[in-house]
Amino acid sequence: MQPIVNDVNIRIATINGTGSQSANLILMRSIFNMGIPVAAKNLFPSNIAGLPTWYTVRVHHKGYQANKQEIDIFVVMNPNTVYDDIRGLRPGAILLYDLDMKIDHALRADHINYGIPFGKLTDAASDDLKLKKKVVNMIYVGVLAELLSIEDAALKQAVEKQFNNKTKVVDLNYKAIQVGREYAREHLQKQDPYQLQALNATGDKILIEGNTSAALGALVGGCTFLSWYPITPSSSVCESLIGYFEKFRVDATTGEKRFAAVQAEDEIAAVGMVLGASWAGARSMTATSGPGISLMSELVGYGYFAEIPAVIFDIQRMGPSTGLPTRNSQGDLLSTYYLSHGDTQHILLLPGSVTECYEMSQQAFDLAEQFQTPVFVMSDLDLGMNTWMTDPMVYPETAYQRGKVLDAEALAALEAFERYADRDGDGVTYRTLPGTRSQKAAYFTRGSGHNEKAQYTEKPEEWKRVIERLSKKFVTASHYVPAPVLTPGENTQVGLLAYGSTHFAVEEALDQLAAAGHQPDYLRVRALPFSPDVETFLANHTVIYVAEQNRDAQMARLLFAHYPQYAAKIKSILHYDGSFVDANTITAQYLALEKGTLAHV
Amino acid sequence: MQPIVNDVNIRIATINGTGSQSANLILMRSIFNMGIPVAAKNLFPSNIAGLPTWYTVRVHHKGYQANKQEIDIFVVMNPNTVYDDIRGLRPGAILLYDLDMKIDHALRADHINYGIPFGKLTDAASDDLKLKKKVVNMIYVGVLAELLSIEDAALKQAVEKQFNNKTKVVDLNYKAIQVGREYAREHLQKQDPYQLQALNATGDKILIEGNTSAALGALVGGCTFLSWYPITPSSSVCESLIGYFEKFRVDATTGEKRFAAVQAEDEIAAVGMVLGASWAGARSMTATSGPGISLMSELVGYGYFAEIPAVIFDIQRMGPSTGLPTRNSQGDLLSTYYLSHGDTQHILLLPGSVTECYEMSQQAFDLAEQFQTPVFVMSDLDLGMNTWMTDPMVYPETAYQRGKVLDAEALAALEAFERYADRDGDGVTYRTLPGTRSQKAAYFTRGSGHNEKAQYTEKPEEWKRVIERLSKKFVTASHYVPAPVLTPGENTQVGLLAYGSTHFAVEEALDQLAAAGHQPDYLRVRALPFSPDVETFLANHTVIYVAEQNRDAQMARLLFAHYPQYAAKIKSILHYDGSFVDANTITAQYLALEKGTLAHV
Amino acid sequence: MSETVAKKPEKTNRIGLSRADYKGGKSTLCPGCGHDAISNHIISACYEAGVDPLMLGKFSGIGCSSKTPAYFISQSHAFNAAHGRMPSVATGAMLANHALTGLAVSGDGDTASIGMGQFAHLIRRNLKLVYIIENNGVYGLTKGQFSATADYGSKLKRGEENIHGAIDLCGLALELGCGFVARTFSGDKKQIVPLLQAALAYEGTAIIDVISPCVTFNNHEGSTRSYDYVKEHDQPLQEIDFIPAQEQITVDYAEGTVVHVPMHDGSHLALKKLERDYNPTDRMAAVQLLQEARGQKQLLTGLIYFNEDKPAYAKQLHLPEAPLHSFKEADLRPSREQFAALMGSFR
Amino acid sequence: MSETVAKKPEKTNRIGLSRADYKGGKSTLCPGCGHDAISNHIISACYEAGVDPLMLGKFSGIGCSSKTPAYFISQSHAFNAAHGRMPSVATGAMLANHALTGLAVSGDGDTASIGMGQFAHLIRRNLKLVYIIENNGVYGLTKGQFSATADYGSKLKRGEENIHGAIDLCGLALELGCGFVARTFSGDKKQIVPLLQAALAYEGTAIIDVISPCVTFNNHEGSTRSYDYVKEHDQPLQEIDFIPAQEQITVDYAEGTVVHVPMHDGSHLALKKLERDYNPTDRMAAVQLLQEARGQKQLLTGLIYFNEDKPAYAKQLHLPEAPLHSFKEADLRPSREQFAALMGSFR
Ligand SMILES: Cc1ncc(C[n+]2csc(CCOP(=O)(O)OP(=O)(O)O)c2C)c(N)n1
Ligand SMILES: Cc1ncc(C[n+]2csc(CCOP(=O)(O)OP(=O)(O)O)c2C)c(N)n1
Ligand code: SF4
Ligand code: SF4
Ligand SMILES: [Mg+2]
Ligand SMILES: [Mg+2]
Repeated sequence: MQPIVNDVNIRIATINGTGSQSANLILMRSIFNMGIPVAAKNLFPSNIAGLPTWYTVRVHHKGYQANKQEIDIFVVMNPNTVYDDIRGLRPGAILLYDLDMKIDHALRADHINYGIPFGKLTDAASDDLKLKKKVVNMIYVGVLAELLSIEDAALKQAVEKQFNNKTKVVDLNYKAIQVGREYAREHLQKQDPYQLQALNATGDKILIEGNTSAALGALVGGCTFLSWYPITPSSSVCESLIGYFEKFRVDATTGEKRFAAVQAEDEIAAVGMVLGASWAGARSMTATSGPGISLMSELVGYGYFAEIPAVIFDIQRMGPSTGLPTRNSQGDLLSTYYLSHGDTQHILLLPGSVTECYEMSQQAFDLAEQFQTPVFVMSDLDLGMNTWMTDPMVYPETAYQRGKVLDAEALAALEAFERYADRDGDGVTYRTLPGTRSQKAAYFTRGSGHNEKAQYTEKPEEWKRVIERLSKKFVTASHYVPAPVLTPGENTQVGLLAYGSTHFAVEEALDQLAAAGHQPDYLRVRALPFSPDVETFLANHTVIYVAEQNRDAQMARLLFAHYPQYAAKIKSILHYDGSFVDANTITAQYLALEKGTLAHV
Repeated sequence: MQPIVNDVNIRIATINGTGSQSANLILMRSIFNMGIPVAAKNLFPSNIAGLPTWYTVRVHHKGYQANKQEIDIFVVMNPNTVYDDIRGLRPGAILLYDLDMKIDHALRADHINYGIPFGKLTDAASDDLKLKKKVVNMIYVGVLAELLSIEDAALKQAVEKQFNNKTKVVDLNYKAIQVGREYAREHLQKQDPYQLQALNATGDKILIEGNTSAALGALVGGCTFLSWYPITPSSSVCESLIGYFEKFRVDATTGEKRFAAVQAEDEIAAVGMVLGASWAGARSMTATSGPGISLMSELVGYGYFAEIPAVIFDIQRMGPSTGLPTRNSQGDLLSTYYLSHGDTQHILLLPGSVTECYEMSQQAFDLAEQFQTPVFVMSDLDLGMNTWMTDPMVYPETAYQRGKVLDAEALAALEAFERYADRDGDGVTYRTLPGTRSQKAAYFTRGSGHNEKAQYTEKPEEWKRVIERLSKKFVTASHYVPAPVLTPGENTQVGLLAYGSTHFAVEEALDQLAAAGHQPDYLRVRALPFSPDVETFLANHTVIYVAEQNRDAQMARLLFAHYPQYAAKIKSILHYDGSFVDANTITAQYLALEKGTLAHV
Repeated sequence: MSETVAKKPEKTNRIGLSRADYKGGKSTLCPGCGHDAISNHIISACYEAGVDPLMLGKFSGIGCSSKTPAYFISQSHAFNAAHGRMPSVATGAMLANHALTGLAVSGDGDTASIGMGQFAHLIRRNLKLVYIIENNGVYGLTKGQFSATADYGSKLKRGEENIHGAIDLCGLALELGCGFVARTFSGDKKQIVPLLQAALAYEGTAIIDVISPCVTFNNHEGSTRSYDYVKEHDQPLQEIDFIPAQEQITVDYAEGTVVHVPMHDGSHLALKKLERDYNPTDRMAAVQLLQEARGQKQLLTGLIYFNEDKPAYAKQLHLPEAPLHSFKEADLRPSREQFAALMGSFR
Repeated sequence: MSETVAKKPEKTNRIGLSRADYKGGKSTLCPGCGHDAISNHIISACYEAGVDPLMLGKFSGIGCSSKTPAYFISQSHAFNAAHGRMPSVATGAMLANHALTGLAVSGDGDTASIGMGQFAHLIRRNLKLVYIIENNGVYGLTKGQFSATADYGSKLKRGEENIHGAIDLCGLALELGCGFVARTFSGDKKQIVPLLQAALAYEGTAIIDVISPCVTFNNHEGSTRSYDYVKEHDQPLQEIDFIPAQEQITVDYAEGTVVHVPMHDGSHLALKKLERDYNPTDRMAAVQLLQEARGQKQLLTGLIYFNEDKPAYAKQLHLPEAPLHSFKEADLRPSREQFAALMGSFR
């Protein structure tokens, strides 16, 4: 049997609320500690306890981090899903199950079946009844460690980290792992090809969730005002940020806090507060998911039209409606781009990694203030709540771009201040903050029709001037938002276009496609309005496949909207069943489209 | 001087709250009574009293009803706008002004100026100080009547109608008109070419506002539940409907009311009530405008996904945000079509006349129940609040299409009831109403992921099945919504496409274009999803001009979304300054596009 | 050949149904969650009151609490609405068919935060509806943030202290003119079941604020919604008996120990006095009671206020008995002649 | 050559501004609208209190009432928000810079209908803000529909009768823990100006419900918000004097005729007793008063409740004096070392 080294996909099926998370993190981190790239996908239910949860640790020497449907090793701890889990497991894979489940009748001959006497082993790991429940999951970590040759030092380090070096807990859990490892060593005969061998591929890399890195971005990006209403999967953006605020923004001597964080009564209030705070000059944000975005619709239109900065994170989950709160999608693109009645269009940033969650979180504040408009960061559950391996975040070296704000001094030099006058010809006007010590500073902010002086007007030409300037401002913004990233292929006829969390599956798919003789150019779009480079890409290819995670080909439709001349060349690759998209899905649809067997959407 | 017969555009400038509305209606109706086609545009401010208002009566033997920018006769009663009004008046036009304004210095030689001593004449019309204020506007009616030769009988009839045959008021006002007429006869020397001559072109036609006819449609269409929150320009839909309810739906003997009308606390509650009532089986509706649509976003997505009928009127006004509440636009198309997060698409009906406001109001209830989904009727301020001449509404002959509802008997014949099972293969499933006397009837309505049995599920394949069926249902609906109306031209290469209130300007523009040698085919789109005929139209023309009243070419973008293969052929004609679109605007842009002098949007 | 085994006849209620006819799906809440207990009490109350499942409408918003209608009385239609929007949905449904019995379950987040406006206006309209708030002081489903009913100074699991005062939903309901206001505890079956029965019989909006501990996120020291805290502080105002219209009052209550509250449908509440003299039909007394309870951090449970003198909303609107969906073209359209006359008026 | 004409020196206030410095744009409301009178009173109060226009933030929603910030104190920044959403906007702004004085104007529709939720939560947070409701019982701007504060049985112009009870915004504010609750009448300058001054000095949310007749849609017979009705029913609770911190109490009040209410900033309210003995610092008395007024259809105006013992929201949040926008990169970013340590924690 040819060993398969550093390429294994391990899934653990448990019940949520049973505390398997620690064990899973230790498993992942111990492999990481061996210098081998890892990534994790947590598939959890929209409830608090008692329902099935699957945690998948993907190990790949090349650093693939996308979801992979085919499981190599399946640890089934949940009696409620065991039959389905076995049914879905590919032939040749390893099944690790609890002997106490008594499922011999369901075992399949085409699996490598390892039965583990979890009950007996936990008895060996601890006498305390309460602790037993907690350590049972460590047993499978030990079994896997033995099967895959995870080093003890790497394990120990992971356990210590997980339990904050609290000796007693560390010892207890490490012991349980060793119990599992010993059992495996003595009773299991390795029949599978999977092996781990220490590598040097994790260097100073870190493991982090996108929501955490987004919060970090907001922290260093100068956010001073947060208003939010809890909603999965966005809550951890806000909760992490509050944690950082409390840690880094409290004056040690006075106790004064250089931030205000408000848990609002709902999303309308959250975004209302953000508008108010931004208007008064604070860098302000909120984070939510689909239902919250819908609720914010009216006020976001206000922000667009009255030209008030706002940073809004949409950690997308599967909609429409309540939908699947713990499943993934890129389904809010169209409705967010056009959010609110009337002619509106918004700046959307499309982070394609946890690093970009961090970077774009900072850029969002700059752009919001530079362009005085709501800016959305369109992350998703996959990026936001899964653990990803990445280079450490870079400490910011640049100053905040605070946009065109006139202070008393600047006003003194002016004859008169006109809030909405396009002095620079770029569509971006000057604002003042309340509290400015100048009699010229004040203006009247309104969502109703206004002229350059912010006075109410119903005059057709004045109205038109304002909304045409808003269009112009949007064009200006297209030169400032993050440009797309091109990965050239060999075949310059075919383009592949993707964005956001789909990126990782595409990266892997490109390797698969190359193996099959397809080498398209790949463009990763990072923002709306589209940078000029996007047009170039469309112009330069005869066919462009757009891969995304929604039913309605939302990115494709936005491309049609802005580049009708190229619309006919664009075909869609779509994934929208709520699972994290994987490379095979993209490769298969790509190939089918090339062959002409897939109807073009 | 060549007389111009039955083609005159009369504008009256007044201050709102000064009661000029009666006079203006009498003027219009008296012309109508002479058998001459008329239409009116009311340009009023977003406030209650004291600001400028312009009322324009358009008379045209061909029955043109679109806005026309060029004024032939301008009656200026508002001293606050008189200078601007004079400045904007085209050379050769008639200015009718109040001598008491003392504006001799501002009069232009290139106008025909008729000064009227309104003060003196009202003194003659009535001694009562209070009444004087009321009749002053009748004076100009009289002056115009004389200038244009409006028949006394027609006038008398209009006055009687306006004041409900109340003899005293009728006499007072009629007298004031006669005072005006006599003054004109004695003091004004007709120097202009405008004349009215009795025609036979109004037959049994009626004068009606689109909101009134929409309410009528809802009445005969079987609406039994209305919930609303006041907002201009939609309020009169609801207020008229309530009037009709009270008139036609109260049981004379028991006093029982066969309707429920609730003034909700806001638009979210309004649409929530509509969903609840529809779910319980009542034909339910709400009416609102842009800001309300935005607020309804979350619950509309609920209705889409849980498949609950709802009829929602959007009487569009100029947005974004509060925008211009009393100005026109077709600016909510994109945001309404994609309303709510996640993959959503809604049925939009696009009435192109007051008659269609009536018809589509009925169809909306049928479609909402047939397809169990929110249906939007996208009217606008021009259609909704202006007075239009049209054929009388036709008494409905067809039965309500109540869609797939299973009663106890039907359930008895079934083994089991599955709320979301696609039994007929058309994407449309069966529902039951609460209160159905069958133990099989109940199901659990939710906005979260569900399977055919309406049970919660997070399974990828079950989720996918549901949202793909929703797509299928949408395709089915495309065959049931009102098909587009084709007006063939001579030039079958060029297509012109429009919808909604833009229709009238297009109709007139077609005559102008024909005169200039252009005879495109004209397609009036009446609904989304697009009927198959729309595709045929796009396929069969080498260039298609899409005329609409918004900045962002919203209809064009929707065409791109659904017909990317033809996107490159589509060019936009846009009007978005808040004024009602006129034929000249369309003709000018069309010609410029044909010449290639207008940048393609 | 086949033998019929004589089964012990199941106990049935007034309308011939057994308790099993009121059961729902399997709960997916955390074991020990107060909400599950309430679901059981709802089953008991509906069974005992002889509520017809086919004529019951269940309404809820979003939250752990709002999931519970899936766990009781599966034979009834349910509308699990969007977060905070249940009151409007229930209003529409209950007007469209006011022969239905309406039973609504919400959470403190669903009602006091995002749902505040609709809650207030529901009460103002006096829609006939039993409105249960399963109040745990936190957002359970989003993992334990403070809700607007959390007490000032109470603590979250990880130590965070609440800097805001609690919104008292009973006080609010009272202020907004609600005629049926009760507070109870998920663990007090004897109190909650008769309260629910009375609420089901009440002709208007009946608000029941049920303290319902969240074992996962708000059951620790420092919480004022933990089982321990609630048990320690719970002071029932009365012992409550609900006597349905069909039944005679059989118990003999000693003079002066009981407040009798007759209801419009002939049923009847007997409130046996406990520590204090309390008359729940005196609005001012109710206001005072709540004010006092807040001041002294007491948890007073029982029927706080009762008054049935306002007509329910459907009555106010003069709705016919039949559901609105039952009317046909002929009932809803003006006649041909009326229509023609109407057209004439536009000429 | 040029002669300086000696102008009579204009009267100025504490900070050296004349009343003209507080003027606004020309009103576009209907002549006689109560709202215009209130704008004038706001000007008077701000002038007399010596509010610095450059440090004033004006907030409003949508409605005729909400337009009025355009008609007073043009030198101040204003945020005319969306319908019903002003409280959240004001919250954000006033936390971002709590050195500002916040003055909010809303309508009864804007507050009691669509804005109900935000209104309640604003009060709960005790944001320092003067919140004026220009209450006319109708939606003026949309042409006269009933609002949620319209009285039961009152009539619209064309005869329609209100079937709902009024929401009492003072009662609600009180219930929600508001420490400054007043009701007054747009026509009563002597009452409203000192109330506004006190509200401006108050450390928290100050609610002033001002009955403000709509001459166009709600000034007829059958309305309970018409000038005639209000003048007839208005019963002032007290005669109010506001004595700023800078001034001495000069008037000698006879023993027992005056309730003195000291404020945190050293200013002071002297409430001269009229018909009844009323102590506005007694919460229960306030509740009772409102309850009684409602029962007897009285319109009691004056300071209904005062209590300054809760810290304002910005204090609760430990915000620094300087506005949040004034902090720079160095104030807001962790140090390079802290950041590196943080990165280490992710390994
Ligand atoms: C519009 C919207 N915002 C936020 C959420 C997320 N969310 C789900 S449940 C919930 C709070 C539930 O709290 P509560 O009503 O007290 O119910 P509990 O879980 O405590 O029973 C929130 C905020 C949502 N579903 N919809
Ligand atoms: C979301 C939204 N819904 C409805 C409206 C229409 N609208 C404008 S003002 C108003 C009511 C105003 O009433 P109130 O607050 O009492 O102010 P008033 O005009 O009486 O002073 C309404 C419903 C709106 N602007 N926005
Ligand atoms: S999280 Fe709390 S409220 Fe939710 S089910 Fe668990 S115990 Fe109940
Ligand atoms: S309509 Fe009423 S509230 Fe509005 S400005 Fe006129 S009088 Fe005032
Ligand atoms: Mg809760
Ligand atoms: Mg009002």
